[in-house]
Amino acid sequence: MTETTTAPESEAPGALTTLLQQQFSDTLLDFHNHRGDETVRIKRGAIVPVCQFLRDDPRCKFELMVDLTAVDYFEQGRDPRFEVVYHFKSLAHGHRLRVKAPVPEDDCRVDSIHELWKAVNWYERECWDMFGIEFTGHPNLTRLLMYEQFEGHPLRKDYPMDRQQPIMELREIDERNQYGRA
Amino acid sequence: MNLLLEILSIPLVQTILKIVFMIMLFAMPLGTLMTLMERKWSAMVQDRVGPNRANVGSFRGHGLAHIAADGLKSIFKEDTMPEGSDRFLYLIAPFFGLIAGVSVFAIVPIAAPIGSFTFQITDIEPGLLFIFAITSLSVYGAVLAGASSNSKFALLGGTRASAQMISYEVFMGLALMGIFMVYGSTRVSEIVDGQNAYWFGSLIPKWGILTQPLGFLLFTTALVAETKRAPFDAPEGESEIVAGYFLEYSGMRWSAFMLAEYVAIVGVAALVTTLFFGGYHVPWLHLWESAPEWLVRVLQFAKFTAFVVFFCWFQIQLRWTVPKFRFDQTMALGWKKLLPLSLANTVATAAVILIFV
Amino acid sequence: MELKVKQVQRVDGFKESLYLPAIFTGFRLTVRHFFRNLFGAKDVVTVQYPEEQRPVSVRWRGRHRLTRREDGFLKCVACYMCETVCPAKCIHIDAGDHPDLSVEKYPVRFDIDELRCVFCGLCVEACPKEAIRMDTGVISMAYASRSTFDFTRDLLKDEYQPNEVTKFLDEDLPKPKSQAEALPNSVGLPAA
Amino acid sequence: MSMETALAEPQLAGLPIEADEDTSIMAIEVGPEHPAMHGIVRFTTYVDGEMIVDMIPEIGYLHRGFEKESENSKWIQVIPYTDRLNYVSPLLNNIGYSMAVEKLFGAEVPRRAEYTRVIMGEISRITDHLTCVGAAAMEVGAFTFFLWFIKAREYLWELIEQVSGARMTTNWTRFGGNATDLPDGFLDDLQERLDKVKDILDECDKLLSKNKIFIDRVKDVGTISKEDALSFGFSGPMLRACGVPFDVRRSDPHSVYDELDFEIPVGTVGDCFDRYLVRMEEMRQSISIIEQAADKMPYGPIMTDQRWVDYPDKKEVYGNIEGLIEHFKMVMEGHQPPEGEAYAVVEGGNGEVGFYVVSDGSGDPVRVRLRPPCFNYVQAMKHMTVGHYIADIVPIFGSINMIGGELDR
Amino acid sequence: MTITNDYLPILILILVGIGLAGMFTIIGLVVGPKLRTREKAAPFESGFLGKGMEGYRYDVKFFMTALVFLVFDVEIVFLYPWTVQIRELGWFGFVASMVFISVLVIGLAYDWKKGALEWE
Repeated sequence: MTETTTAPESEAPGALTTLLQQQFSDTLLDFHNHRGDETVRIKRGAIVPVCQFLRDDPRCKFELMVDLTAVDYFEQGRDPRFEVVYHFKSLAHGHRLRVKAPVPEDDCRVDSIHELWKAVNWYERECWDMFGIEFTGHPNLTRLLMYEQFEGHPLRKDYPMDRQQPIMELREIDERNQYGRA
Repeated sequence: MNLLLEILSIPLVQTILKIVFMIMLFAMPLGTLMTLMERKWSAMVQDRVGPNRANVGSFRGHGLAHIAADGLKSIFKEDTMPEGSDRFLYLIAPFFGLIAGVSVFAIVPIAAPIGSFTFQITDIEPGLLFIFAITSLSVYGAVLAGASSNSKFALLGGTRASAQMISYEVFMGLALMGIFMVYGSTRVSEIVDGQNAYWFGSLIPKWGILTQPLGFLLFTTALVAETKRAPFDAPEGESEIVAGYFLEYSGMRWSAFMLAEYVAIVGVAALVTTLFFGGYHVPWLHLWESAPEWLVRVLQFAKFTAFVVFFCWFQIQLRWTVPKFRFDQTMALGWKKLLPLSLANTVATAAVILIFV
Repeated sequence: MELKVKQVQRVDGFKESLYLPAIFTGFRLTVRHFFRNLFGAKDVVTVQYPEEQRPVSVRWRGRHRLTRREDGFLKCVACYMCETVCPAKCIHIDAGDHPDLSVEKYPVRFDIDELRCVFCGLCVEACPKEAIRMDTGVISMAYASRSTFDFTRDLLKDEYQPNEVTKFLDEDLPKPKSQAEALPNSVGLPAA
Repeated sequence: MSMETALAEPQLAGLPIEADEDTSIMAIEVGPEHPAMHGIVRFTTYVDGEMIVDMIPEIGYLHRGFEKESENSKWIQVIPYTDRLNYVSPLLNNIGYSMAVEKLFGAEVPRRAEYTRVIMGEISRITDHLTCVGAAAMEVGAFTFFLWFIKAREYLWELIEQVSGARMTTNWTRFGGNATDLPDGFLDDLQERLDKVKDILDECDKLLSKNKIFIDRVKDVGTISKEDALSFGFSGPMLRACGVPFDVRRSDPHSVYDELDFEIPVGTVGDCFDRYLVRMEEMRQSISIIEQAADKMPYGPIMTDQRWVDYPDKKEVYGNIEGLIEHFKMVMEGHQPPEGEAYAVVEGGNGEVGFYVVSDGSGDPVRVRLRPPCFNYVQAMKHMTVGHYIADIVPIFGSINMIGGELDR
Repeated sequence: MTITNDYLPILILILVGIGLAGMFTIIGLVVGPKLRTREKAAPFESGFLGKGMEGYRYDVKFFMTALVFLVFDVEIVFLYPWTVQIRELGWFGFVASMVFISVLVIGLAYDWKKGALEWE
């Protein structure tokens, strides 16, 4: 089936990977350079220092947090089940980097990096909304795309496509009307 | 026959006939037509066709049937009243706009008088000052509608309308001072007759637009702002506060607001024509001395109507050409630019008159 | 190619602050459009829809159509490819034995729920027999009842009128009387 | 954020004032049923008089589960879904998704296909900008401007229709190429229509760009600094208006953009006026790109000849049994990209449109993720609006070009 | 020329205006359907069941505008007699009015400087 393609493994590490290997040798799990996308997998506990380093170090200088999402490897039976995926882009150097942090199902949490980039706030909320991955330290980890009363996390693979949600009451605007009032 | 003439010579009967003619046969039909023309003309500006689907049998009349269709539609629409609204104020708010819109026509002459019979409903001494009094009445319509609707958007619109309208009233008065000075009167008939004079023999008519060009600009601007039309339609602000002060209105009461707006357009056009474009006076007509009197009246009325229609068109064209001001910009334009300008205009006109006359 | 950067010009000087020049420029444009359209609708682009129809391109993906073979029979061999590839899952096929033995199968039922259809055209690409096409040029389907949208094999009919309830039945399909008559019609086999 | 949370921890919600009986702050719901919200989004706006003191955006009104739906589809079946993401520039989404899957395959796209993709993509970019600028202008009152732009957009959509067979739901790209080649006489028609669009652009430029009323409405409104814009993850015209010449077409060269000559318009201040000007200029640049690409258009195939990347040629399907079986297998099992992950990015109408795809080697995607550019913009709405008037929501929201389908997916 | 002859028409016109609006209202009330629902009766709140304008307070700017208006409008009324009689009053009237107008301008300048005209 894969006549035209080669296996992604056993590729030489890119410059950023090497740098991260030096800096965070004990937290780097593995890396690959598949199709030119530099990717590193790190321990989830180290996500904040790694991201801090990526943002501030002059050799990395990732000004843009492009994307934050997660992947559920439930059907592939992988352990840990989830992987939080960060994409970064540096305008100064023009390079991109993908950082992945595996998250197990039973302890579904990872440190929030909302203080490093302002954009992270909503991405982490969305990720929590969709996958139920908790971002510890996030200021307002509430549902973003789904409504507050939604049950379950729809992008988990074990959330059935045709599941019916309970019907909600017609919503009035009480709570928000009371801004600045006790 | 004699009896009929006798009845017709009673002033009250004459007045009523004039009112019927001015309002029922001139202002209202023109205003109603404007509701359609706004759509048709804007369509032409925007490379569209505009409404043309309503039909009576096979008669479409390029959309004329839409006027009737609109009326019928709003008659059969529910007249809603929002919860918690002040019922009485909500009810009477649409009245003010129509009263103000209709009353403007009281002082507008449409042809030269024949003997003691004037083609003008009433020729009062304060003339234009009366107009200012009446237009300030229409503020109530917007304010009451906004305040009584129990809706935040309506209230915002109402407050905006009140601030904008009273502000523009100030220099609407100031802008006209030049006209008062030049023609030496506030009486409308005298201003119109004053514009029948000519410079350089009978070469250039002494129209208000030529004696008071800046006054014309300022007055037109102020009047457009008074009618709350683009570019001064922040009180309506359909993209930010939805429909402003008449947001909660529906059915016929909404139509009353709309009709008032379009009658006001006609009123503005009539005022501008009267004050700055010689009113009913057809320029250079006095050179044709043998003209029959009736033909002169017909020509005068035709000229007046043509100018009124032109300025209606102008207002509609203006709306579809320019974006609209933000509310605070409307206010800043009024107080910081137009007010000093109209003051300067007044002073300069006075000085010029005193030096050259 | 190197990175070329162009700074946009923010024009906001004295001339603009007078308001009137720009308004007059605008007036010139809008009035020109107004008069061009007042006398002869020269710039009007509106299509008066029911009377006048916009010409659609030949590639327009409109309502589906089932094609026929030369003998008038359905080309479709009920291979289920379109049903599989359809992202909206709006095609339902039941296969049956074809009277022409060389063809093996034909669709006894071929239903398309046009209300579900997203008009992506993947079924046309998947079809190995050119049996389904979307080249009817029908740009809008608006019928009074929901059931009208459940298109069955009537699509085959050359002049399909969805408001008529007549269905295209199996009896309407041409039937070869014998095997000997059937075989020559098939492609790839020598005539008997 | 619910109000209880906000009141309990005001510093987290960024409350500007303390909870107090005597404030004159009023909540106004702007959206979802609001004329200025031309995507569905809710802004609970807190105003003091007419001044906005706080704003809570709430999104998700158009959430259709694109990602969940994609994961339950085959790879090829996702392409029609991508039309519905940014529905005013569907071709760019098609291209982005196809590029991501091609990256998984490691497939090469023929040069003619790349050039047609550039032409069609740039047409889509123009339609996107036309919609955005036109709608934003309409909401500050310039209705004529909007309808002239819509007229121009119609000319371009008819072009798209000629090529792809639909105006908006294009479903045009495939893995390794495009579904259809340009029809005969297309390039002449293209040039004719581009000239018309250029005329309309010039006309509209005259109508609005120097009109002080418009300038007043957009100048110094919704300003965002370069640093904040980067931190908020801005991209596309929004970031360029802040003066950062970041354009995916140049920074991550894809397709044949490195053979084409164009300028990247940048602004200085980063307000609505700059965004308007940048978009207007970008449309002109796009027209120039299209003209260059049409000149350089090579002849050749429009689909890759690598096997298993796309269906075999129709000739083979009709002609021989191997082709038919291969076709059957690919339809029934779906395209099967090798195991791996890829992130492909295109410069969409309003910024970096990224597709992150994960494959386990089977016919069903493990993950299809769209990185929506306007997600970040809506997130920054509070940052951009606080301190402005209610009326300023309109130009600011218009300038961020929120597309509901893309934002909520 | 009596008060009656001059101003009666205006009264009639006002009555005509009231009559028109009243006709509109009555037609709407009589002919239009009445199907009140909770959603329909609620004031517009962008799609939510709103609570109306409870808690709204006018911006103080509106009162400022009203004050400024009051001053200017009343003072401008004093100018009208001068404008009509400008030729009769001559330069003396001009100078007198200039004094008056300069008071106005000073007032305007004061308001401007104090920020009463800023809508901040």
